[in-house]
Amino acid sequence: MEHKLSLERIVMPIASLLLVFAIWQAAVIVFAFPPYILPRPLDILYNMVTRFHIFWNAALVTFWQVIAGFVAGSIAGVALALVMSLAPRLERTAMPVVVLINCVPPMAFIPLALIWFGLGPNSKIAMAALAVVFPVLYNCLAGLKRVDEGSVNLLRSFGANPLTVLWKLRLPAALPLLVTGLRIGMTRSTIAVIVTEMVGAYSGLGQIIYRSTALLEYLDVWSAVFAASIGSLVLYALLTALDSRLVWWK
Amino acid sequence: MSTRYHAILGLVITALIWEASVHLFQISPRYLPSLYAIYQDGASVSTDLARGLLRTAIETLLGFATGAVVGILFGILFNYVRLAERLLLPIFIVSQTIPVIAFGAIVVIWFGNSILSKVVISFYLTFFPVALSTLRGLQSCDVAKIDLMRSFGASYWTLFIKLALPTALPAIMVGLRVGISLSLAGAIVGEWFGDTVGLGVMLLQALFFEQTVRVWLLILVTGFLGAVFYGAISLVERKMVWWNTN
Amino acid sequence: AEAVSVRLKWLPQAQFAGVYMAQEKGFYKDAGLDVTINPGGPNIAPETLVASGSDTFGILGGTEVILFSREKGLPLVAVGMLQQISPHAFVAYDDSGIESVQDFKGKRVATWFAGPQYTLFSMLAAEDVDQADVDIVSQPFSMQPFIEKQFDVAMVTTYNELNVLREGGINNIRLFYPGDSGVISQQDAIATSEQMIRDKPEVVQAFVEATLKGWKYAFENKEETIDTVLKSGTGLERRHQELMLDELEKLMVVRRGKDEGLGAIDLESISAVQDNLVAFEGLKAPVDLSAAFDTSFWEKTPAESKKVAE
Amino acid sequence: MATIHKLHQPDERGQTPSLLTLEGVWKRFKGKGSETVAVKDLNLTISQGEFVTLIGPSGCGKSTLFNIIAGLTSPDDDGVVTLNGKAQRGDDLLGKVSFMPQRDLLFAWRTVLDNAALALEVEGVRKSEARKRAQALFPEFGLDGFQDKYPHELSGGMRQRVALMRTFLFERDLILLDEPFGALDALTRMMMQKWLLDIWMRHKRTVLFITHDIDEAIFLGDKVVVMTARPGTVKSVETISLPRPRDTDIVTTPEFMDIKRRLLASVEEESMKTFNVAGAT
Amino acid sequence: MATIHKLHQPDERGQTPSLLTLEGVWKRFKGKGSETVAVKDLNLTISQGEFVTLIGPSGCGKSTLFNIIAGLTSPDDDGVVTLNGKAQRGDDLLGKVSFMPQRDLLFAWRTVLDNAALALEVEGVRKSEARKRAQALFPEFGLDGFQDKYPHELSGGMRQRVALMRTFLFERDLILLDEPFGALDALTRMMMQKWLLDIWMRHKRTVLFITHDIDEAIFLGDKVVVMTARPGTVKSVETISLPRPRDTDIVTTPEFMDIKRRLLASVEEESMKTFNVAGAT
Ligand SMILES: Nc1ncnc2c1ncn2[C@@H]1O[C@H](COP(=O)(O)OP(=O)(O)OP(=O)(O)O)[C@@H](O)[C@H]1O
Ligand SMILES: Nc1ncnc2c1ncn2[C@@H]1O[C@H](COP(=O)(O)OP(=O)(O)OP(=O)(O)O)[C@@H](O)[C@H]1O
Ligand SMILES: Cc1ncc(C[n+]2csc(CCO)c2C)c(N)n1
Ligand SMILES: [Mg+2]
Ligand SMILES: [Mg+2]
Repeated sequence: MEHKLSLERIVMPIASLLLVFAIWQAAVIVFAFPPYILPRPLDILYNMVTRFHIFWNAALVTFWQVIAGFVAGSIAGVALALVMSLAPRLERTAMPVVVLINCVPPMAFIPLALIWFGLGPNSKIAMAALAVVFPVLYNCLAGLKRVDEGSVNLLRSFGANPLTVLWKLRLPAALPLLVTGLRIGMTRSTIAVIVTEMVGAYSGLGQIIYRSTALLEYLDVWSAVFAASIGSLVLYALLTALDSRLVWWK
Repeated sequence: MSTRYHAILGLVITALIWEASVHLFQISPRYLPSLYAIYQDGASVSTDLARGLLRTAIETLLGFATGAVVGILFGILFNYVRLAERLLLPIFIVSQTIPVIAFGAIVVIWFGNSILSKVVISFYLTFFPVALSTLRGLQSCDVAKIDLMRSFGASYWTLFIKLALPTALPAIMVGLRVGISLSLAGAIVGEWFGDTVGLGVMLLQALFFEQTVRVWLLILVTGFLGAVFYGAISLVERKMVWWNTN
Repeated sequence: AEAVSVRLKWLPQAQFAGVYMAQEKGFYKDAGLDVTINPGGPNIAPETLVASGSDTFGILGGTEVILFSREKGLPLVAVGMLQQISPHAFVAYDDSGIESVQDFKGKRVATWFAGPQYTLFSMLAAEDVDQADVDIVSQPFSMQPFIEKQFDVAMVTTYNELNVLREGGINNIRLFYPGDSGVISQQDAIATSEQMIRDKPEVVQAFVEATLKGWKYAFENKEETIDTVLKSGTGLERRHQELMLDELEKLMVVRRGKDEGLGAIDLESISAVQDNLVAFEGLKAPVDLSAAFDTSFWEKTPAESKKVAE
Repeated sequence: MATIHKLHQPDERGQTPSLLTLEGVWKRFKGKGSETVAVKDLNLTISQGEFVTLIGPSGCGKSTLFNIIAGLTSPDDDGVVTLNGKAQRGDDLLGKVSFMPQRDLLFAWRTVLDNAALALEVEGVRKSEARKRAQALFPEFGLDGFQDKYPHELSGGMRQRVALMRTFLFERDLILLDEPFGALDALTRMMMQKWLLDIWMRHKRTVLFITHDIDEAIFLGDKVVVMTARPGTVKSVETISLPRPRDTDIVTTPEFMDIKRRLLASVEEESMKTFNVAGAT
Repeated sequence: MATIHKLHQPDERGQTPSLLTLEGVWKRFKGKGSETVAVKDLNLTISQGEFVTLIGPSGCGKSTLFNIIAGLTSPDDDGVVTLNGKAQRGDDLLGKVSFMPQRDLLFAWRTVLDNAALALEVEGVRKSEARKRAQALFPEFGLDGFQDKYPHELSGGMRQRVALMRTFLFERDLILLDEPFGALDALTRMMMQKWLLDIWMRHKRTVLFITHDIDEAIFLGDKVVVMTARPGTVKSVETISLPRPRDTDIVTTPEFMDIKRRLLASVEEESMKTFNVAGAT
C-alpha cells in the first residue's frame, strides 16, 4: 500500500512530463515551427548531452548560489516571522514596510544588488534570499497566528512564556504553511539567481541564457533553461519529502 | 484604527532613518539617494509617472484577477481529483521554474504587443501560489467535520461550499497576498518585452541609463502601488474571514 | 496605407531618432505606410521577431548579428546599415598605465559577451595580442564595476556609456577605438524578412527611403528631434539624448555615410568582420553575403533623401 | 414537514419490524506495526421505534460503532449491516440517520442560529425556512438570545445544545446520539431528557443513545446494551420494562435500583479490564 | 519532586489560612452592540487544602471563573483576586495553578505520552525525565499501551484522561478541574474520583472542581458552591461535613440524600431561569 503510493508519486509526474514533451515534439513537427520560435525537445536534449560539461558547470555555479540564498532567505523569513509573532506591535509597524519592499519586483533590485554586492556570487545569493524571504515570512506568520486560542491559554496556564508557546505550539502548527512558503520560495529563488546572472555575472546558467539569446543560440538557451528547471525540481522534490517528514501527523 | 496608526508610524520611521543615514554618513546617491532628491526627480516626470502607474495598475489587476480565479479553481480541482493533481501539479511546478524573462521574443510572438502579453505573464506568476495555498487550505479541513456533513447526506458540492471553502479561506487569502506582489512583478517584466508605457518601461530605462535616483523613485512608486493592492486584499480578508481574527 | 511595424533593438532613445522623426514628420505616411514603432528590451531578440514576421522591419544589431542570424537560418536581410563605424570603444583610467592595446596584456578587460566581444577579439588580433594573455570577463550593462575599478578596461558605446561616465564626472579616462586598429564593424542594420523582399519590395523601398529621410531630418533639426524623442514618455533626460544624437551623427555621417548618403552597406568591411568571426570560430563557416545584405533598396533611394546637408 | 419519514407502523403481521441489524461486524484500525481492534464480531438488532441506550467502558468502541451505523466508517468486510431489510454497503447509510458526534463540531464562521440550521440547509431547505425552523427550538433549548452569537462566545454546555438542535432538525427515523447530555447540568439535562422522550413518543423515531450515566441509560431506554471492553462487542442486553411515561421519581423505585445494580456490576467488570493495576487505590 | 510547593501548613494561630479569595469580581464580554455579563460581583474564599466543588446551570460563568483564577482571562477592574494573601494583577496567576480546561486541547503532533508530559516540559524538566514521570501514570489512568498513539487514534474518554494526566503532572497547590470526568464511564469515573481524593488527601493540594453531577460534587467536596444563572455569582455555599475517607456507599445515606435534595432544588431554580418557557414539557 505504502509502496504503491510512493511509486505513484514518482511515476505519475514523470508520465505527465513525458506526455507534455511528446505533444511538444509532435506540435513542432506538425506545424513546422522553425527552431527560433520553438525547437524540438529531442534536439534540446541532444544538445544538453553533447555539451553536458558546459551546462553542468554552469548549473553547479548557479545552484550553489540558489541553495545559499535559499537557506539564508528562509532563515531570515522564519526569524522575522518569529520576531513579529512575538511582538505584534512590531509586526504592525514593520509589516507595511515589508509589504512595500515585497511589492517591488525583484528585478528592480538587481542593479542595486550588483552595486552593493558586486558581480560575484554575493549579489546572486542576496537576490535569491530576497526572493524567498517574503513568501516564507507571510506563510510562516499566518501559520504561527492561526493556532487555537484555547491551546495558547493552556500553555500559558503552565507558566509558559511566549517563547515556549512559540516553540511548543505555534511552530509545529505553522509547519504545513511554512513548507508551502518554502516551496513557493524555492522556485522563485532559482529564477532570481538566473535573472541576476543574466544582468551581470561571470558564469552560471543565467549568463549562458543571456549570451546565447544575443548570439541566437536557441538550443543553448533552452538547454540552460532545462538545466535550471531540472535543478529547481530536484530541490523542490527534496522539500516535498521534507514536508511529509515534518507534517507527519496529517 | 491603531493598525493604520502603526502602519504610518512604520513608514515614517523608515523614512527618517533613511534620510538621516544619507546625510549622516554622506552616502553617495549612487548607493542611496536622499528622499528629497527622489521626490524632486518624481516631480520632474510626474505626467509620465502617472500614465505609467495607471497602465501598470491595470495590467496587474487583470493578471491578478485571472490568476486568482484560475489558481483557486486548480487548487480545488487538485483537492478533489487526485489524478489531476498527480498529472498537472508537476507541470505547474515545472512551469514555475522557467524564467519567462528568457523568452521575451516567444511571449511577443504568441501574445502580441498588446496588454495581453503583460496580463499573461502576471497571470502566470499569480496562479501557482494561489493554487498551492488553496490546495493546502482545503486539505486542512477537519475530517470529523467532513464526516458530520456527510452524515447529513451532503453532496460534494454542498460539502465544498459550506465547509471546505470557508475552512480554506484563510489559506487562500495568504496565497492571494503572495500573488498580488508577484502579479505586479509580472506586469513589470512583461513591460520589458518591448512596451512603450508603464512603470516597467521607465524602470528599464532608468536601469540602463544608470539613473539611480530614478530607479529608487520607481522602486518606491511600484512598492506603493503594490502596498495599496495588498491593503485592499487585507481589507477583503478582514471582511471575509472575520472569525479567524480572534 | 500599408500597416507595418518596426522593432527597435532597444528602448526609445535618440539612437532611433530617424525612425521617430519619419513618423513625426509624416514621411512614413507620405510613403503610404502606417508604421507602429515597437521598442526592444533585454532578452527580447528582435531578430527573431522580424524573422518570424511578428514585426515587419527592425533596427537590429549590426554586422555580426546579421551574420549569426543567417547562419542560424533566420530569413533576415539587411537593407541598410546606419552606423558606419563601430560605436564600441574601450576605456581605461589615465593612471592605469594602459597606453595602448598592447598593454591589455595581463589586465582584466571587460566586454559584452552578446556579440561585441568579437570586436575585441579582432582588435587584439589586429594588434598581435594573444587572447590568452588577456583576462577577458563578461561586463554587465552598468559601468559601476569599472567605476569601482573591478575591471582595468571596460567596453562602452560612444553614444551612451561613455556619456554616462562623463555625466558622472569621470573624465580621467583614455579611449581605444576599434577603428584605430583597423576594425570597422557597422552597426544598427535596417532589416526585414526575405518574404517581404519577395512579396512587397515596394513597401521595403518605401520604408528604407522614409527612414533615411527621417534621419536626415533629425540631423538637420536636432532641437526638434530631441523634443520628439523625449515625447516617448519614458522619462528620458534631455542632455543625455542631445549627446547621444551628436554622437550618432559622428557614427552615421562618416565614410560612405558622409560621401554617398546615410545607411550605406559596406560589404568590404562586412567581409573582413566575417573573416575574423570565422577565424575566432564565432561563425562555423562563411555565409552568403549577397543573400544577407541587399543594397538595392539603398541604391534606389535618391540622394536628396539620404544625404545630410553639410 | 415533508421530510419526516413515516416508516414506523408495525408491519402486516402486527410485529414491530427490525429497523437496523448488525451481524458479525468488525472494525480494525491499522497503525504502523500495531493493529487496534475497536469492534469485534458485534451483533445487534434495533427495532422500529425502539429507544436503545448503549453503555460500556471508555474506549471500548462505542463511537466507532456509531460511525459505522452513520455510514462514516466502513466496517471490515466480514460483517453485514442491514437497514430496513436492505444490506448497506459503502456510503449507502449516509443521509439516512440523524447523527450527533461526541465533539460538537460547530463551524466557527456560522452564527449559532446558522449552525443549528446547517443540516436543514444541507437537505435543501430554503435558508429563511431553515432558520425559522431552527429559531423555533431556541427557547426550548435554553438558548434564546444567543441566535446571533458565534460558537466561541458560548460555554461548553451551550455548544453541546446547539449541536443537539442541529441533529434534531435533521429528521430521520434513526437518531444516533453520542453522549449528547455530557456537559449539561442536572436540570438542563433532565429537561432535555424529558424533551427527547416526548419527541420520541410523539414521532416514534428510533433512538440509539450513548451515555456514561447508568441512571440515564435506564431512565430513557427500552433496552440497555452493555458493551465489553475493547475489542468492543455486545456483552449483554437488558430490557427495561418500566412503564412509560416515566417520571423523574422512578429512579428511587426498587425495580430501578435493581436494574441499576446489575448493570453497574456488568460495566464495572468490563471497565476493570482496561486497567492494568486491577482494583487500583 | 522539587516542584511540589509546601505551603499548606496551618498558620501560627492554628487556622487554615485562605489560599484564594475573590472579592467583587466581574467579567463582561463585549460583542458588537450587545454585552454579556458572565460573572457578576462574585465573592469566594478557598482555604488551604480545601476540596471545593462548583455546580451551576450551563452557561452560568463557571469556565469563565476558572479562566480568571488561572490568570488566563483578566477580570474587569472592579474586583480583587488574592492568592496566598497577595493581590494578583494581570498575568500574575499564570503558572501558579494547575488547570484542566473543558476541551481536552491535545496537540495533534505529539504522541499521547508527549502530550501528557507537556506541562513538565514547559516547566523545564528534561524531556527524558518528563517522559519517565508521565509514563509512570499510564497504568493508573487505564491508558497503558497507548503511549505512542496520536490523539486522533483515541476515544473521547481516553483523550480526557490524557488531558487529566497532563494536569496532574503539573504539580501546584491549587488545581482547577473543569468537568474532568464528563466523558468517562461510571466505573472509570469512580476510580478516578477515588484516585483524585487519594492524591488530595496525601498531598493536601487545594482543588476547585466543576461538575454537573451533584452526586459527584457532594461525594468529593468539603464544600459545594452553587452558582446562579448568568450573570453568574455565588448563590450559596453548602459545607459537606460527611466523614472522610468517604466510600462509594455513602451516596445512599440519608445525610447525603438530604444534601442532594437541597442542592438539586437550588440548581433547578437557577437552571429554570435559563429557559424562556419556564417548566417546558
Ligand atoms: N469569549 C466570549 N465572548 C463572549 N461571550 C462569552 C465568551 N466566553 C463565554 N461567554 C459567555 O459567558 C457566559 C458564561 O460562559 P462559561 O463558559 O463561563 O459558562 P459555563 O458555566 O462554563 O457553562 P458550561 O457548563 O456550559 O460549560 C456564557 O453566556 C457565554 O456565552
Ligand atoms: N482513527 C483511529 N485510528 C486508530 N485507532 C482508533 C481510531 N479511532 C478509534 N481508535 C481506537 O478504537 C478504540 C475505540 O474507540 P472509540 O472512540 O470507538 O471508543 P468509545 O467507546 O467511543 O470511547 P469513549 O467513551 O471514551 O468515547 C479505541 O481504543 C481507540 O484508540
Ligand atoms: C540587454 C541589453 N542591455 C542594454 C542594451 C543597450 N545597449 C547597451 S550597449 C549596446 C550596443 C550593443 O551593440 C546597446 C544596444 C542592449 N542592447 N541589451
Ligand atoms: Mg466515544
Ligand atoms: Mg464551561
